[in-house]
Amino acid sequence: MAKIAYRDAVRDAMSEEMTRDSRVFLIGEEVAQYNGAYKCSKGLLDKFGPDRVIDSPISEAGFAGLAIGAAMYGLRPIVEFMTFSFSFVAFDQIVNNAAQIRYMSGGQIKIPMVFRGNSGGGHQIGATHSHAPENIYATFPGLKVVVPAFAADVKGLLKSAIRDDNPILVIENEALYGRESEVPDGDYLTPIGKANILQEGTDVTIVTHGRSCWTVLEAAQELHKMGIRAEIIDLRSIKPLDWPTVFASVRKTHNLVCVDETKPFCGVSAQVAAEVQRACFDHLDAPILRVTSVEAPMPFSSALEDECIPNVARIIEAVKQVVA
Amino acid sequence: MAKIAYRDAVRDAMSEEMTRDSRVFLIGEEVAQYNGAYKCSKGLLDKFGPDRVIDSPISEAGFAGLAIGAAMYGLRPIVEFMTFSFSFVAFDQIVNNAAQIRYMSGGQIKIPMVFRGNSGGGHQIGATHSHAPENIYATFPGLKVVVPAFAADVKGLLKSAIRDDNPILVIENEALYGRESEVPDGDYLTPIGKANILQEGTDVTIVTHGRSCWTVLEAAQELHKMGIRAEIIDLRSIKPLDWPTVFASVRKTHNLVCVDETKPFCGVSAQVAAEVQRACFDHLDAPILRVTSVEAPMPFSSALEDECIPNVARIIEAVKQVVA
Amino acid sequence: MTQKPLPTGAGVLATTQPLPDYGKAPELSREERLRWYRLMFLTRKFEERSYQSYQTGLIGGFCHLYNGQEAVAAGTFAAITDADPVITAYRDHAHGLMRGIRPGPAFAELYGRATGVVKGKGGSMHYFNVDKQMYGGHGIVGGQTALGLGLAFATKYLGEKKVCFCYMGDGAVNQGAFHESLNLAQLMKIPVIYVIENNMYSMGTAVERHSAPVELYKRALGYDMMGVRAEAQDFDLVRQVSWTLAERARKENMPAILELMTYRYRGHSMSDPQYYRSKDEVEEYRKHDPVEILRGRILSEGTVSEKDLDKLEDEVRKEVQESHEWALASPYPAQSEIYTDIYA
Amino acid sequence: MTQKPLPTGAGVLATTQPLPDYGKAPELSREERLRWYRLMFLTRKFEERSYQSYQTGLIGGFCHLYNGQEAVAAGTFAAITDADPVITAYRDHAHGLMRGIRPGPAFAELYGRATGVVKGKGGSMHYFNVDKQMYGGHGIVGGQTALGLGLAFATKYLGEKKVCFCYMGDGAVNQGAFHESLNLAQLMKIPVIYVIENNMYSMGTAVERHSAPVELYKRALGYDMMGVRAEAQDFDLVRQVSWTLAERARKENMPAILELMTYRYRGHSMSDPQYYRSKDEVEEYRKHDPVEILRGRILSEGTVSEKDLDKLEDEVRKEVQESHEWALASPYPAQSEIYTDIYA
Ligand SMILES: Cc1ncc(C[n+]2csc(CCOP(=O)(O)OP(=O)(O)O)c2C)c(N)n1
Ligand SMILES: Cc1ncc(C[n+]2csc(CCOP(=O)(O)OP(=O)(O)O)c2C)c(N)n1
Ligand SMILES: [Mg+2]
Ligand SMILES: [Mg+2]
Repeated sequence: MAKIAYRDAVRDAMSEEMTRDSRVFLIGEEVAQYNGAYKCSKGLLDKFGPDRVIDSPISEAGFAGLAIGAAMYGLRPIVEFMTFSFSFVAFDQIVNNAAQIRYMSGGQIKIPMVFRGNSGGGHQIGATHSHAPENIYATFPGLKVVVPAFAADVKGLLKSAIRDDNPILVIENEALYGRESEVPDGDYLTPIGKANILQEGTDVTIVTHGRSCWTVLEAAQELHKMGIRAEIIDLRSIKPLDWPTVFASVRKTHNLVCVDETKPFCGVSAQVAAEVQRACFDHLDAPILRVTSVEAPMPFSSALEDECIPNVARIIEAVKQVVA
Repeated sequence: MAKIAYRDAVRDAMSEEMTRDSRVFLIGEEVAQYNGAYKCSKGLLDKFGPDRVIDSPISEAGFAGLAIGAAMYGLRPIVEFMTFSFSFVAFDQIVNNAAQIRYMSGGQIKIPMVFRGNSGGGHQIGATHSHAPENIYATFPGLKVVVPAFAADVKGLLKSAIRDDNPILVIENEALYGRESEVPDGDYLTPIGKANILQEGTDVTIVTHGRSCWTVLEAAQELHKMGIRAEIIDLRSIKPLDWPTVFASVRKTHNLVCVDETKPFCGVSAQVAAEVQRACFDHLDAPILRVTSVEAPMPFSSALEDECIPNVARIIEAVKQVVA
Repeated sequence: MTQKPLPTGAGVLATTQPLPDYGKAPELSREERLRWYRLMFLTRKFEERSYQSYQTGLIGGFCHLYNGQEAVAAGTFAAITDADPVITAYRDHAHGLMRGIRPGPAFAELYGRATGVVKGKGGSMHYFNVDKQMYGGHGIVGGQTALGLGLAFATKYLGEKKVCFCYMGDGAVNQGAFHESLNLAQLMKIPVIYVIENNMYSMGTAVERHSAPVELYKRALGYDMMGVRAEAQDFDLVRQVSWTLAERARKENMPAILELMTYRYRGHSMSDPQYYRSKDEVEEYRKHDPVEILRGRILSEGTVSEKDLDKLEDEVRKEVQESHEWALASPYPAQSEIYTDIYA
Repeated sequence: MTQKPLPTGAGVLATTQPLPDYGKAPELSREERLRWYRLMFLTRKFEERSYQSYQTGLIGGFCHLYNGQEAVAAGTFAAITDADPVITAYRDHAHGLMRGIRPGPAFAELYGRATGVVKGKGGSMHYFNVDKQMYGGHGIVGGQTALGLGLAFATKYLGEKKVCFCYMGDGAVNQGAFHESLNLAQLMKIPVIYVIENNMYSMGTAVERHSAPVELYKRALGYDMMGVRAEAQDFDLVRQVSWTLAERARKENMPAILELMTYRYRGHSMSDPQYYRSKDEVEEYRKHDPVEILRGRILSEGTVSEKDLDKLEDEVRKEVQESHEWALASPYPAQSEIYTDIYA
C-alpha cells in the first residue's frame, strides 16, 4: 500500500491497461503533449506514442463518435473530456450511439469503452463548466456510471471499466485530483456495481458518492462528537447501483440521508430516496432527507459557490433532523 | 367549447400568439412548406410568411442556438424539434445557453422562448427517436418544462409559454396529436406550474403527466369497477412542479402511485416519490410505487414496445398493491 | 421549384482536387457482375414488397425506401470488399441486403419478429450485419458520420489497409458532427470515404433550400479535402470513381467526400404526400433507372441472354415472396427480449 | 514546432472571394482615435493587473488574458458602432472594457464581488454589457457562434440594418455548432461576421495540429462564403477590413469569416506552463505589439504630443489601480443572491 494522488491513480490505471492490451488507446483534448489539462495522462505520450495517446481538436462530438466507432470495431478507447460538462456537445453520441447501438443491433455490437474526466463545482469555473452529470447519464439504459472518490477506487474502477465490454462513464472531480490516499500494490480491480461502507454506524445511514464522500466523512466526525453514529455508504457505482448494501444498512439504522452533488430535481438522491422508501418503508423511522447541490446554476463567486454544493453544515443539519 | 385535436390546439396557440406579437416566430425542420412533420404548423407559412415561419436545415444546434441568440436580443422564438429526441444534438445550447445565460449575465439577459415538439415511445420509431426527456431537462435550473396531455392544456400552456420571459420546453407526444378534446373558446392561458386534478378520489393518489394521463384515466375506470377510488393528478408542469396540490392529495388518500413515461432511474417519478415521502411521511399508508418506462432502450417491435411504456395492466397492478 | 439536374452519362462532374490516376478498376467477372445486378434487382423487389406491406399495415414506424438509388450502394460496394466496413443512415435496406442480410430476416425485422436481422429490436432503420462488416443502420441524421470515422480509424490503428465507406443523405451535411469528422479525418489521415447520397431532398426540403452551396462535394474545400461529385444512376461509373477513392484511401490513408447524384422515387418515409415536387420530375428520373441501366448494359455486352436474366429475376421475385411469407409466419419476440442485449 | 508567420504589414493576406470595394472607412476624429488607443492601453493595464491579482490569489478559476490581441477587439469595434451587437468567448475582458464596462466592475467580477459587472455570478468568462450590445462572454468553446447568428438574425428580423460581430478562437473552428451556423448564415443571408482571433494556439495545441487547413478563413469555402485572412496587430488595418465586411453585411445581409492573425503573450489561462512554444517565439511577437504600433502611429501623425499621451497613460494607470482597489473593497454577494436571476 502506497499513498498516491488521485490523478496519479488515474494515470496508473490507464498506463497499466494500455500496457496489458494494445487495443486500448486514449483520445481527448491536450491529453498527449500537454499531459492532460489536469495532468491525468502525464507521461503516457512518451510511453505509448502518438498513435495511442491522441491530442484531439475541440470536437467532442467528433472524437467521442470516433471512439464509439472504433469500439464497435473492437478497439477499447478511453475518451477524456477535459471536463464532463463538455460532454454535452457530444450528448447525442453518448446517449444514442454508445448507449443504444448494442440494443438496436440485436446484440451484434459491443461498445467496450470509457468516457472519463473531471466534473462538479467548487472551483469557480462557472455554471457551464461545473455540471455533475451522473444522474443524467444514469437515466439511460445501456450506460454504466461510476464516480470514484478515492485513489484506490478510481484506479480499480477505471481498470475494471477499461476491461468491461460496455460503455462506461468514469466521472472524476477536480477537487480530488490532488488528494492522496492509499492504493493497493499490484494489479487489482474494483468491481463495478459494489458500494463501499466507509464507516459503520447504527443511528443513520448516509448514502453518498464522489467528492461528497470526503465532506460526509468530515461531517461524521462532528456527528460523532454529538454522539451520532453514522453508517456511511460510498456508492462508487451509480449504475448499476448496489441496492442490497443500501437497503441492508437502512434496515439496520432506520434512517437515511442522501448526500450528493447532482441537482435536487431528478438527481441521484431522488432515485435513492424513491427506491429506499419503497423497499424499506416499514423500517424507516423518519423521512429520508437529501443534501444536494442547490436549485440554481453554479455561481462564480467563491462566496456563493461553497453553499451550492453539499457542505458539512448542511449535512449535519439534515442528519440531526432525521435522528431527532 | 369545441372539441379539437391536440395538434390543432398547438397550431392555434402559435397562430394566436404570432398574430398578437410580431416578435414571435417559428423555426424548425419542415415547419413551413411541409406544414410540420406532424402537421402542427399547418397553414402558418401561408398566414405569416417565410420570415416568421422558417424551414431550417437539419442543424438542431445551429437553429436552437440561433433562436436563443434571437431571444437574447428580444425576439420570442418558438423552436420545433421534429422530435424531442433530436434536441440531444442541441443539448449544450439548451442546458448551458438557454438555461444559464440569464444567471451568468447577472440578470442582464432574458431568454423568452419555447422549445416544443413530439416525444416519447409507442410508435415503433426505435430507441433513438423515442426518448421522454422531461426529467433530463427539468434537472437544470433555469428551464421550465411542461408536458400537456390535452388539447385545452397544450393550447393554454403553449400560449403561456410564449408569453413567459423564460426558456420553456413544451413536450408533446405523437400519440396525442390526433386525440380530440374540449378547448375553451377565445383567448385563455393555462398557468405554468399548476397541476390539474383530473378525477377526485379517496383511496389512492395517482400522479401522472403527458400521454400517461390517458392511460391512467383508462385504468381508473377498471379500478372503479374494483371499488378503488383514485384521485388523479395531471402535473401538466414538471418544472415548476405544483407540490401543494400533490401533497394535499396524498395527505387525503394516504397512498401514492406515480405514473410517467420517463425512465425509472432518476425519472420524474423518482423526484415525486422522494419529495412526497419527505413531506407526507406520516400520512403514507404504503410505500409509494412507480410505474414508468422500463429499464431498457425502446425496442422497435410492437410486440415489445407496448410493455415498455406505462400501460393499464401495470398501473392497476401497482394501485392494487398500494391499497392492499 | 428549381429544375433538378438529370444524369448526362458524364460520370465524374467535378472535384476539389485532381483525382489521382490509378487506372481502371479491375474488371468484374461475368458472375460478379450478375451478382451485383441480382442484388440491385433484389433490393428493388424487396422495397416494392415493403411498400405493399406498409400499405397493408404490416409495417409500423418509419420505412425509408431506396428505389432509384440502387446504383449508389451497389456501385460503391462493388469497388471494395466485404472486409471493408460500411455504415449508413436509416435508408439502409439496400446496404443491408447487399452486405449479406437475407431478405427473410430483413422482412422479419420490418414486421417486428424475433427472426429479424436485429431480433425485432431495431426495425427498418437499424439493419446490422457485422459478419459482413455492415455497421448499421442509424436513425439520428449525421450521427453515423463520426462512427464511420471511428471504424476507419480502427482499421488504420490495426494496420489493416482497409477503407470505410460511410453513407449519408444530402440533408446530413448540415449536422455539426459531420464537420468535426471531416476535420478529424483529414487532420489524422483516416481512410474514410463519405458517400453523400444526394437524392436532391432532405425530407421535403430541396437541396437549394438546405445547403448554402448546392454542390455538396464543396464542403470538402473547407478541409483541403478531396471532394468529388459524380452521377450515380450507372453502376459502372459509380464503381470506377469509388474504386479510385478507395485505392487512394488504402494507399495514402486519405479521406474524401464522394457526392453521388441520385434520386428517390418514393416519398421520404411512407407517409409523405410529396407536395414538394412534381410527378413529372419523378417521371423524368425514372427514365434513368439504375436497375434498367445495368440490365441494358449486361444484355448489350452479350455475356448473358435475356432469357437467363429473366430467369434470374423470376428467382428473385420468388425469393422475395417466400421471404416475406416466411417472415410473416415468424414469431414475435418474447417479452423477456426487452431486457436482453442492453449490456454485454 | 513550426515557425509561426510574423506580421508583414500587408493587411489582408487572402480571401475566398474578391472583396467588394466600398472605399476607405470613414476617418476617425483625433478624439476617437485617442479613445481607441486609450481603450487598448486600458485593456493592457487591466490584464497586467489581473495577472498580478491572480498570482497573489485574489482571482480564482480561469483567467484568460488578452495581451497581444488588443488590436483585434479595438480594430473591429472601431469599424462598427455600439448599436451593433457583439458576442465572444471566454477571453472577453477586452471586449467588455471596450464596450463600456468600467474597470471597477470588471475587477470586482474577477474578485467575485457583488459590484461585479454580472454580480459575481459569471466571473472572468462572462462579461456582459447589454446596454452597449455586448452579449457575453461564453465559456463553452464554439457555443457562442450560434448565438451570434441569432443576434444578427434578430437585427435583420427587426429591419435594423445592423451587423453582429461574433468572436471566437482558432480552436473553436472545430466545433460542429460553428459549421451549422455558417451554413445557416449563408443560406438565410444573416449579417454576422465571424471574427476568428487566430492566436496560433488552442490551449497547448498549435493550429497545424488542430485544423486540417492551417488557413482558417478557408472554412468559408465549404459554404460559398466570403472568407478573409488579415494581419491583426495594426489597429488601422483591422479597422479597414472589418469596415468593408460590415458594410457588405449591412448592405447585402452577407455573412463572412474574418480570420485575424494575432498572438497571445500569456499562457492560455493562468496556470499554463507553455511548454508548447519557445520564449523566442513570444519575444519575436512582442516586437509587433499592437499597443505600441498604434501609439507610434498616433505620435508620428503629430496630432498628439508624447507628453499628452504619457498623461493619458498615467490617467489610465491610476484608473486601473483605483478600480482594483475599489473592487477589492467591495462586498461579496449575499447568500440570497444564489437564488436570484435564475428566472425572469
Ligand atoms: C438529428 C436529426 N434531426 C432530424 C431528424 C428527422 N429526419 C429524419 S430523415 C430527415 C431528412 C434527411 O434527409 P437526407 O439526409 O437527405 O436523407 P434521405 O432521407 O434523402 O436519404 C430528417 C429531417 C433525424 N432523424 N435526426
Ligand atoms: C466544448 C468545449 N471543449 C473544451 C473546452 C476547454 N477549453 C477552453 S479554451 C480551450 C482552447 C480554445 O482555444 P482557442 O479557440 O484557440 O481560443 P483562445 O484560448 O486561443 O483564445 C479549450 C480546449 C471548452 N471550454 N469547451
Ligand atoms: Mg436526401
Ligand atoms: Mg487560440
